[in-house]
Amino acid sequence: MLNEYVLILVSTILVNNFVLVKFLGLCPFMGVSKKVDTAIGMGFATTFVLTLASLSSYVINKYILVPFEIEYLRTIAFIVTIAAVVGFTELVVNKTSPVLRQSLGIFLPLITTNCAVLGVALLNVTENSSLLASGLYGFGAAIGFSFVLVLFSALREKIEGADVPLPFKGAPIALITAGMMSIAFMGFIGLA
Amino acid sequence: MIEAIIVFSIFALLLGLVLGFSAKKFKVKGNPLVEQINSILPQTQCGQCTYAGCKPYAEAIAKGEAKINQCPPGGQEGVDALAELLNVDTLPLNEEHGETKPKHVVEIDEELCIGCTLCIQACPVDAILGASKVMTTVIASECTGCDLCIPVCPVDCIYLIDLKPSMDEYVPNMEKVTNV
Amino acid sequence: MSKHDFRGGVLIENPYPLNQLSVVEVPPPKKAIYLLKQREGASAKPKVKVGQKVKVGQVIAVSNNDYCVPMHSSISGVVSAIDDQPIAHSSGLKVPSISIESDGKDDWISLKGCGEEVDKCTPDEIIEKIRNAGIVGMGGAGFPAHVKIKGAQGAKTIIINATECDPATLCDDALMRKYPEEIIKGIEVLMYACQSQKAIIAVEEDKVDAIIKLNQTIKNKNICVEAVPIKYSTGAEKLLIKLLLDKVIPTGSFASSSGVLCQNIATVKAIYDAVVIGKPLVSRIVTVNGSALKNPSNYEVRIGSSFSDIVKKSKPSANPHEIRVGGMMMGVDVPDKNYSICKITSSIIVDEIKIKQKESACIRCSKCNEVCPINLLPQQLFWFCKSDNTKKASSYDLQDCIECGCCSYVCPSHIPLVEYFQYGKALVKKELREQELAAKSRERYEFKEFRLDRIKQERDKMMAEKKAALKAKMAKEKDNKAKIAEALKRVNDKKK
Amino acid sequence: MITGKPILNTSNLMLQVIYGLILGVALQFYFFGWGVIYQITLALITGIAAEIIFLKIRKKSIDVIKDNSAALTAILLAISIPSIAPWWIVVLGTSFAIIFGKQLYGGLGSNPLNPAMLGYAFLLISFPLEMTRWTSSFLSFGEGLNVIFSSINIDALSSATRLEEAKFALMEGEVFNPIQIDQTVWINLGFLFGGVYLFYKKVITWQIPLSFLAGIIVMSALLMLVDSDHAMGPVFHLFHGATMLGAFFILTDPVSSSTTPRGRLIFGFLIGILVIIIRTYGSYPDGVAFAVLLLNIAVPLIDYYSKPKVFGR
Repeated sequence: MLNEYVLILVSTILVNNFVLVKFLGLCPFMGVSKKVDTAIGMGFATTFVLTLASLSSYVINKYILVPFEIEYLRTIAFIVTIAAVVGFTELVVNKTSPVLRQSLGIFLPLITTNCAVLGVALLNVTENSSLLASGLYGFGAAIGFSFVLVLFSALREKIEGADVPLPFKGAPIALITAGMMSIAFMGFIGLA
Repeated sequence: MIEAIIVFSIFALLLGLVLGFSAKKFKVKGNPLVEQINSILPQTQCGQCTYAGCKPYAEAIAKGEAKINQCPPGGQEGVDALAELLNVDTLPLNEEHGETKPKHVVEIDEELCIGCTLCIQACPVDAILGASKVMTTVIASECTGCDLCIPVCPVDCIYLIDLKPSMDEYVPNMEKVTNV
Repeated sequence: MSKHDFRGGVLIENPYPLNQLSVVEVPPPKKAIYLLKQREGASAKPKVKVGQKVKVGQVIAVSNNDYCVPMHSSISGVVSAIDDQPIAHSSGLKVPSISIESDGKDDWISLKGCGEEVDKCTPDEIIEKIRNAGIVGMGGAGFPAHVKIKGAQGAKTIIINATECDPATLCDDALMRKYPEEIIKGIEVLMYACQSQKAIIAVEEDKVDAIIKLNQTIKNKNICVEAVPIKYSTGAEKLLIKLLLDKVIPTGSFASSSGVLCQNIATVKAIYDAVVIGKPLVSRIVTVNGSALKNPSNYEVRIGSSFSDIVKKSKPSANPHEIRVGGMMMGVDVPDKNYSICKITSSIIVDEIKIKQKESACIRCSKCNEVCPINLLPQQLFWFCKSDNTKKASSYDLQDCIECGCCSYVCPSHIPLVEYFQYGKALVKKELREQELAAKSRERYEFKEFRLDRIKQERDKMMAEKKAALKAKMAKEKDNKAKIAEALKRVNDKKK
Repeated sequence: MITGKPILNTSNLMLQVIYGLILGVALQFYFFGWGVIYQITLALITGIAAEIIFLKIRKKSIDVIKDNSAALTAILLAISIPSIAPWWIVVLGTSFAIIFGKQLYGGLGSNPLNPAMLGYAFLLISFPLEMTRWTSSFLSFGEGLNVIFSSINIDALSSATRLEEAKFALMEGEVFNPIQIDQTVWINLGFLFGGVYLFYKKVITWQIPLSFLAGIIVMSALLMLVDSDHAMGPVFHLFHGATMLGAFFILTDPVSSSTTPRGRLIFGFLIGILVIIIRTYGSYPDGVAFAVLLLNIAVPLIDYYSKPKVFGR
């Protein structure tokens, strides 16, 4: 049993990393990775949202959608839930850390449309996992996202000082670097 | 069908209630953004941005009314810093608002000054001393180089003085440093 | 000794050994130029006018600022100009100066010192004398000696720094050989002025003659000579304190706060002159050295003499030269010899022009980190200074760099690391300055807004009051008018 | 403390690393024949040509070619790939390594990832078949040419590496003797010797190789204890695969490795652990390349959080 949960975490964080292997959530990955501090903040916000969203979507699926046989509204229901969770997070961040809100900028509300969040919620349902497993799945995916986001932002801070050829400056070299990180993460294939 | 609509409406209503409640609970007063923007602006108070000073400009940026590239004294570096703070793409400095001039102060030719005090009123930082019909003078260390006093002077006795480079403020030239 | 050794540092052999170690005394020059600003900070204001006659030792410039000491004429003659002259500083800028043409007489002002019995003066009087003699740290930093001494009252230990701090500079060695008595007496004066019990003279272990001479001279059992290893950057104050006393002076605080006073040995000699004889600082020993010289030597020269005159005495070759002032490690390259000797000019190095090794990419081999006595990461600092990332550079403690140059010396890629760090530090300073200025203008702007607002409010209030008064008056008048009308009506009615 | 002016300069440093490789390469040649030499030659030509072309396009001085870093990258890549891989493999890999791994970031000193390992991982992912066909027999001058330049059937020549053999054997539950001196062991010893030379020449510091080997020993010993069905033991791991080449020549690439003394210990140790995990449970036979790349990514963070204590702070 415990083994299974560990496996879920290893799988979501490293082997099937949402950003580098499944290519989900690339928008905030590119957008909020200019500075380590911001990336850490975004990591926390996303972890919070993802865990909460996957838990609540599990509850909504099991206790509202299935009993009333309205599974065909699943996507809409999940999006509404996620939007609410993000709205809630935004309010909390506003209150607790205005600096973080500022540095996250538009990307905080944009977690709503982070495909990783909806992806996790939908995948959970199709895999028919338990409440704990879906929570862990969401949590692991978020940790994996935050982990590579922070690593990537530290790399980008360094690359900023490099003499990159002009056509590759900024986003292009960042994308290339992300691709190389993907190559490195291929090494985990087969682990879980 | 009806059932679905009802269930969904209740569901949405519940979420709305939660959000509304937390919006009340986590309410923030004021806009901390203005402070942050204002701290990047150079505080010359020159009004070249078309606002009455740095703070009004900061407020305008925060509201999204003004662009970030309207501050010539801050230079391109200032625009870049604003872009970074606001997490938007940087813009080239808008030349319509003027060019970035080297650091300078003004000086009043005390022989010509007629003591009209117009410049005193124009100075945004109270850096000009004097009274009606007596000689007027600029406190150089307080002058921001906004040049607002120059157009109001009726006898054109205010001049720009370039600040002399000093040993204390010397920044080596990067091209001199690198040896490639 | 070396059990307290600090980490890092490099062992550098002096590339230009001197043929002779005695000091060559140079007669007063024909013309001397005195730079009124010899370090960052305030500059002294001239106290003489063009055409005025001055004697040797006469005060020619003063300042109200306690961090700025007076300047004395080192020759007798006539003030010929007060203008800006270049200073041997990396900026290549000019600073205010006074030029004096000699009358060839070397006429001194009358000197009045405390004599050998120093305890006739109070410590405060001694400190005042040191200030009035214009004494600054002569090792290279030029920090006013009296400020340091005042801050170190009751210091447990006084360290006399005779470690040269540079492989090619030998002026302290020469000084110790020539003036051992004066130095020891100067140390006693310093100990008295600070009320300290102990003094250590730190001399590099290869200066055997100097150590013997000093030991022969010392009669006071509270003064001792310590031979320190000949490792470069030992001369840096905080590192020397670590080496001798095993004390680490925290970043941002002075040695005096840990009960230690550190003074350069040439400064001590100057203190002797000032206090015992009453002679202000008008001369110093300068090492003139380098591969282009036939006869490199130590010269005792008057402050304000020109570089080229002194270099000429060492018989330079006819080729164009590279000139470096202030030591081969921490000095600055200057374009020519048109400078004058400052109080802090310890050495002039004149080299044949070498092909400078081109800088190649930093491969982060971390050789620089291995030799950094402060344990910084020069490879990281370089990366961030180069890309103007002051925030990141500061997070790697750029401000702690003492610019000793060990990193540049060992860099296999020949990167002038220290120059990058000086650049980075200057940028940080500039940013701070701009922030300060902005904060000040902002405050004044906000005050003006507040003031205008207050005036407006007051005026509004006044206007309102006036209006009210007027209204009341008008109402009264109306009332009166009505009364008059009523009276008239009554009269008219009566008439009817 | 350094005595006198150090004689090393950057290009000399790189050259020393190349010298250090000689013994290991000679052993590879002794066992696998001319293929090794062809691969190195091809890689050198491609690598230097790619660098020159890129610099020409950027209108930069091609003097930097003299720093020998492109040559070193090319050689490291060439000796990592199978000596019987077709010619286009090494050409593709080297140009990818030089252009994407190094030049796009602005050349030597700016690349966040180890270019040689990037090229290797790129090849392994894209061409797994060609990249895992090793030979165990000596190829003569002509045979080598034939194998590399014409697409003849080379199945007869190829054989699995000991790492792969071990994995299969353990999977099938067969008996596998981990202590057996074969070609790979000799080659690893060759690189170990070269590493000692580099250490003697002060080209590399002790932290990375030692902590890496420690990581390998600790992790493989741990796996022996908890999961003996899959584990092969420390001795086997130390002398098989690219362990020694990695320890002294790949991990120690100063540009992409951690630069602080403490950071280097963390860097090496974590790579050691990852290598064992990937070798034991992963899909790829050896994990050095991936582990190095993964830790390269983490270097900026490691460096920042492992700053040495500054004097006076």
